[in-house]
Amino acid sequence: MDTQFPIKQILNEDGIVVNSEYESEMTESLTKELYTKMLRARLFDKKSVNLQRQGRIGTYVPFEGQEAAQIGSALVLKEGDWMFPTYRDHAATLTYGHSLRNLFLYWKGYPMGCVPPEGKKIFPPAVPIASQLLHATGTAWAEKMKGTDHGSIAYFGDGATSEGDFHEGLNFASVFDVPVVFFNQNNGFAISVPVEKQMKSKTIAQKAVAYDIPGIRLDGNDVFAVYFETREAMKNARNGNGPTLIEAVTYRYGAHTTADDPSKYRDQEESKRRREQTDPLVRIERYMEHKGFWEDSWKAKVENEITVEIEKAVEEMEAFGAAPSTDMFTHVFETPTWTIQEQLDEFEARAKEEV
Amino acid sequence: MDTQFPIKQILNEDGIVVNSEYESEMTESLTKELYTKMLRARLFDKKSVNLQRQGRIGTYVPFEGQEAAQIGSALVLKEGDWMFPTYRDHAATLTYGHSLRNLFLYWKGYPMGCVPPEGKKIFPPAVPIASQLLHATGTAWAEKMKGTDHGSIAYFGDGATSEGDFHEGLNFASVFDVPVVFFNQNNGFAISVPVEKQMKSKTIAQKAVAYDIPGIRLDGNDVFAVYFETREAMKNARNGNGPTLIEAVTYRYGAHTTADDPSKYRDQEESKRRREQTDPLVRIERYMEHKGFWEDSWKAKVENEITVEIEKAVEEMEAFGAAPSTDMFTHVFETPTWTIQEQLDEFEARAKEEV
Amino acid sequence: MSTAVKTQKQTMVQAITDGMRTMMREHDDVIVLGEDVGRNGGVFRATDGLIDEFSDKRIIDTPLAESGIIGTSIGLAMNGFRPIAEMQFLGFIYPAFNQIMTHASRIRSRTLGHFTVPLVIRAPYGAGVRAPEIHSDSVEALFTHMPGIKVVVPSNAYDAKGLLIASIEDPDPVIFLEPMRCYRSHKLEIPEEKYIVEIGKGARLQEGEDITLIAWGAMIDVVKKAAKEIEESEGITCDVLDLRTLFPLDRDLIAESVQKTGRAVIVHEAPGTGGVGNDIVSLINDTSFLHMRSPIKRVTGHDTPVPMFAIEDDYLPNSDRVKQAIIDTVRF
Amino acid sequence: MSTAVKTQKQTMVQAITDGMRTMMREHDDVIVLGEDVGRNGGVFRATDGLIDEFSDKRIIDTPLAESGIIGTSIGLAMNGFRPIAEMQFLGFIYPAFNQIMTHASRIRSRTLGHFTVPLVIRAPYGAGVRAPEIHSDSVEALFTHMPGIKVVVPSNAYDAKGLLIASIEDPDPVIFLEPMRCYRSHKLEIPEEKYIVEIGKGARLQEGEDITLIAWGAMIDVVKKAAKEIEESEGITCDVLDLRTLFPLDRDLIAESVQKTGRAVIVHEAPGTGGVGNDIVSLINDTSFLHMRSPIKRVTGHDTPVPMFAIEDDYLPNSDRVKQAIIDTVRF
Ligand SMILES: Cc1ncc(C[n+]2csc(CCOP(=O)(O)OP(=O)(O)O)c2C)c(N)n1
Ligand SMILES: Cc1ncc(C[n+]2csc(CCOP(=O)(O)OP(=O)(O)O)c2C)c(N)n1
Ligand SMILES: [Mg+2]
Ligand SMILES: [Mg+2]
Repeated sequence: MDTQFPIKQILNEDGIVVNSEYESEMTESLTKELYTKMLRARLFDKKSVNLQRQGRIGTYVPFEGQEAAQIGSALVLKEGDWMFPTYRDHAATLTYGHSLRNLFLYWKGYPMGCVPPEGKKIFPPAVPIASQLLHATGTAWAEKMKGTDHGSIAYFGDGATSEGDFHEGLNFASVFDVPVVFFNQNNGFAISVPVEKQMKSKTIAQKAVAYDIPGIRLDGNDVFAVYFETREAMKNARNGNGPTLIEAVTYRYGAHTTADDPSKYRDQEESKRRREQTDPLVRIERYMEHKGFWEDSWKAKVENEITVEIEKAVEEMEAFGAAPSTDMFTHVFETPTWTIQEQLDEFEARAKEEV
Repeated sequence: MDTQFPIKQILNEDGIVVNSEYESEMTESLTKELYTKMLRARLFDKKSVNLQRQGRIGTYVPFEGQEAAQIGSALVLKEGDWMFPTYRDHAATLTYGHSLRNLFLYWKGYPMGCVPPEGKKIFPPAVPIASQLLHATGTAWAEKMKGTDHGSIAYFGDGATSEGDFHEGLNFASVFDVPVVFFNQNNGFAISVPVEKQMKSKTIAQKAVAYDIPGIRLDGNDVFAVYFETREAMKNARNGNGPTLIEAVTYRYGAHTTADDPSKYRDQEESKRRREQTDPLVRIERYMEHKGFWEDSWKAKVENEITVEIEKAVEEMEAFGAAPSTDMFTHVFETPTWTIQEQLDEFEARAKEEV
Repeated sequence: MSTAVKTQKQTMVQAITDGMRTMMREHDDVIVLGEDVGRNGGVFRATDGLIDEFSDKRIIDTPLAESGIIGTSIGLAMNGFRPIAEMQFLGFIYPAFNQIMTHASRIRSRTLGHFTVPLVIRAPYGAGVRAPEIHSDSVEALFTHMPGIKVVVPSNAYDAKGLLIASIEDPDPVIFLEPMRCYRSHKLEIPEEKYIVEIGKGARLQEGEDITLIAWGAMIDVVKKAAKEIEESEGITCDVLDLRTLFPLDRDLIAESVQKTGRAVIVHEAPGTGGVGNDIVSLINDTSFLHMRSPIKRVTGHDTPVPMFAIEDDYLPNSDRVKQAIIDTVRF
Repeated sequence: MSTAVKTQKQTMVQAITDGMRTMMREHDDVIVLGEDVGRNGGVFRATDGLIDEFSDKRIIDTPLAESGIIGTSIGLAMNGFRPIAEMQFLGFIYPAFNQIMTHASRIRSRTLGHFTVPLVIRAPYGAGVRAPEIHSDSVEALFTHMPGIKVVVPSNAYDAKGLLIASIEDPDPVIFLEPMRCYRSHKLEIPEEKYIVEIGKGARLQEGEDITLIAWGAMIDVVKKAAKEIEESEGITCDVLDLRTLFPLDRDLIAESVQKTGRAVIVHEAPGTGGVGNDIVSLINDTSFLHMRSPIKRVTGHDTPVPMFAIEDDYLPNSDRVKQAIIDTVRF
């Protein structure tokens, strides 16, 4: 079955174009944009891991190694589209305009961390695995009913394909021809469970057959393959041709979360090898070198700008002050029930006493 | 995709053998056994509809038209296998040895109606749709772990394929190579919703691709196709080759339940046409005529015996007396909690007072 | 009501259809989703005829998947629609539990109001109609315990229409429970126009002095019968409260009544353990401790699954059990 | 305990591993299923090392699907095994709700005992460990209200091992809730051999005269602190009860204590509305009405979702809130 769903590639691991279909669009400007976003995401990720180690934020979920998959796909979205990320998809949400400060606040356990910038249709990380596929289907269905050409993208991992909601989401989307892209990052593991124990099928893409929708398997570390294939899928969706399932084959270098110890369940040499040989940033660097797009000074400048931006966001996070505990009461309903109002009043009275 | 999963047939609608693979096994004795069981099931079904009309049992779920699918598959089971039926699968459960009386009691709303004969591994009808697929997987998995060659069969409808539990059941069974046959009766409708609105896929069999297990589509009104294909699937299962998904394409002639009015949502002419042209009993009658197995006197004798048997079971149902209300309390736990014991005591005290 | 209001005699299920129709005529964003709600008009005919008026664009037959129905309805609700999702029976809501518990009820608070879920979940429920297993579950308490969702239960046609319209207008998720036993048990004069019965407000159905009877949904008829008989036989007069909303409870109504009578009997179908009756006992304990002359009695379903229908009557509270509880309480 | 009993100092999570190991050594039919329970040893290390001793035939990493885990475990339990199914966090049990509600808990009664489900569902739960959303839910009440399943919550390592063994030996389904805050908060001397703490029996942790404090799980530490401080500052002495089992409740223990003190404060993490606290209020109302000198107070989580962890401490009951409730009750 994996022969029916071969892994699509545009750039091979050495940064050589192996499929020239989109070569005319692989311009310096697009390349640099993709690279910049990937670098920004990676630096954000590294910063977050450090902040966690220093106790300035809580447990964090790193995504290093998955930047191409997330950024190639997210860059495809247009204003008005909906994004449903997991806890590991900050490269995607940053690309689509989430605020660095709020992402840091999220991992600091602040309610404000769940709030996207005004007008941005970015849902908070879906904690119950696979539940977001149905929300992506529902919001996209609403766009279809309203007659817009907006759609949704749902991110989810290889582990998520086992949940009933994965199945129900794809089935609803296919039955109602909903403009949604189901973007799977197959990073090889669901915490400790390898994909071979998660499913008997050799690919995730083939699960599309169950719903008679297109299933695409691609090299998730090839940002161009991700970008162009996702763009096609979104175009199809916008044109009323319904959903697509994309399997982006990738790998997470790090732990599942900063509380996890991957050496318990996998060979960490493999991770080292991947980092050295198949890194998505290295690949595009090589491409840029081949094409003459690369300048060390440009990289240094970009990196510097990003670092400044991230440091500023860290400061903003820390300047945010204490999270207001009243947030817990004031948004359960538009108008609090008497129970909640009473609990809020008691809470405030206690807080006053303590001062 | 339906070309990849063509409908397998052994007998065509005129009772002519179109696939001779199993012809040597299609003996008079097997044919008569299948026919007898189908006739018995049909007479049970008609009797039940009548009992419902007379108010002697409650709402009933008819299966007329689906006898071949249920009986061809159930006859494959051996002592020690597990059967997980729906509310519409009494032809299957009767074939595997359920008691007529208890089936009647089930529709009379008696707890005893859920109890299979001693030693018979027949689960009560699964009311929450698709939930039984996981039980079939679990019991079969247990057989595998114990090292027996028993397996399970799970019955479910076209509508059931939409539930998350369908997906989780097939995924678990495939991952752990569990000896279970997922036997789908695609009767065209889930209450009022036609299969074309239930899924975008043209077949149910193709959903097997998602789990890299065999998917078989067959004519569910061809009792031989059902019997031999299910036997192969069970053999595979027993041999450690894991699960199979079978789609038996069939049709229900009647209403979803005796409380349903199918003319609200479908053309009842179609049902009439099917009854005349593709009835599973008629087909095998024709085969028997071609082969010289048919005798009117034999049919009359068999029908008479069945009628007597069914009437006796009706009498037994009615002689059962009132359902003991204490059943509600005494089997919640092996040893009642004090709450339940107290409620039982109060109940019995009230009952005594009323006498 | 002024005599100018046009009314129609309707059963509860007709009033529910009427409530949906009324709101769908006024608001294009109100849509209905569920299993068999379209051409079939629902297994209880609650959506009968709606597809003819509003087309299958707004009355949508879905695949057979409750998590799918609720999950996509959440997406629709976040994006401009006001879905009414029908669960065919409340006993089939469990596959959707995750979507309700972790999303429908939490999205507003999770996003500090950035996204909201104006969703109504309708579900027929309760025992006593000779339905198979699971169809008869009374699990209001699962939802009253779930922060972020309101729980509404009408006991008659008039309240049903008014509460349903209020639920659809509510900016937050509401679970709207429809006691099957009441679907066709009475007809009432129902105003043709739009009206609202406020969520969170119970009703005093009958004034009395000696004891407060508290119930909702299908138990209202049981309680009214008991109240009538006990007055005739014992001269005990009852304040009868129909709560109508189970979260938030109408604290003032309950407290005011029990402070007058000093006694209470609470009646519900669900098992006593974990049932809403316990919340009401707590509410009375919190508000009216010194007024109570005897312990509150609860007459409830047993701590057992609702049994097969041949014996379900012995599961359900009946007026004899209620009368006994009244007598025990008054004579305490 | 005789001095001959060999013991080991263990945290609660170690005692839980020990309980499973003890039973798995004795009984081949005991198996463990769940997400990451195998090589990884569970996200809290509760199954650490078990795969080495018992192999992946008995310590089984499953696909990521809770309904699948419980549904197949039901099948395994009906067919000769005694599965221990781990839910990675209680907040992820909701996808399995249908399987638990309509099957695990009902198969014995549905089949009049023909099929049975000796299943233990283990789940870490509760707030206060800085976990993300949903991970911190305290939804005991969903299960106490579910006929056919027992609900067990240890608060310390000794009870954890003994209750877990009792749960595995129980012929019926048990949900075994593990307060994450207690996993590593204390060490106790734990007998190496098999022992049982009886399901349905609470423990009196401390004797007092003025008021009964009732709690379980992670709230035990909060309540003990409050009891100590209030005795020191006000001279109020408390009877402190650790319920340990939430269904069935230990009625005798509760009744006996409140009849002595005439006052009670109940403390739990879950929202007050629909919480187990209300059942206890009802139980006291039913058994001890005439003994109560003041209204029972409940100190609980709010009627809100457990918030993001930066503010979860203001969601959780703390000893100050408990002390205030004690004072209000005693000075009523
Ligand atoms: C319903 C549910 N069950 C369990 C978990 C705990 N959990 C969090 S992440 C995770 C693994 C997810 O794996 P995958 O889908 O491959 O995504 P990845 O973490 O690799 O990005 C698990 C089991 C959860 N969040 N939700
Ligand atoms: C979880 C759940 N949802 C809804 C129902 C109500 N219901 C009973 S039968 C049925 C249709 C089932 O269709 P299908 O699976 O095709 O089986 P068939 O009735 O055609 O044999 C529905 C929706 C149910 N029993 N369980
Ligand atoms: Mg993964
Ligand atoms: Mg069908």
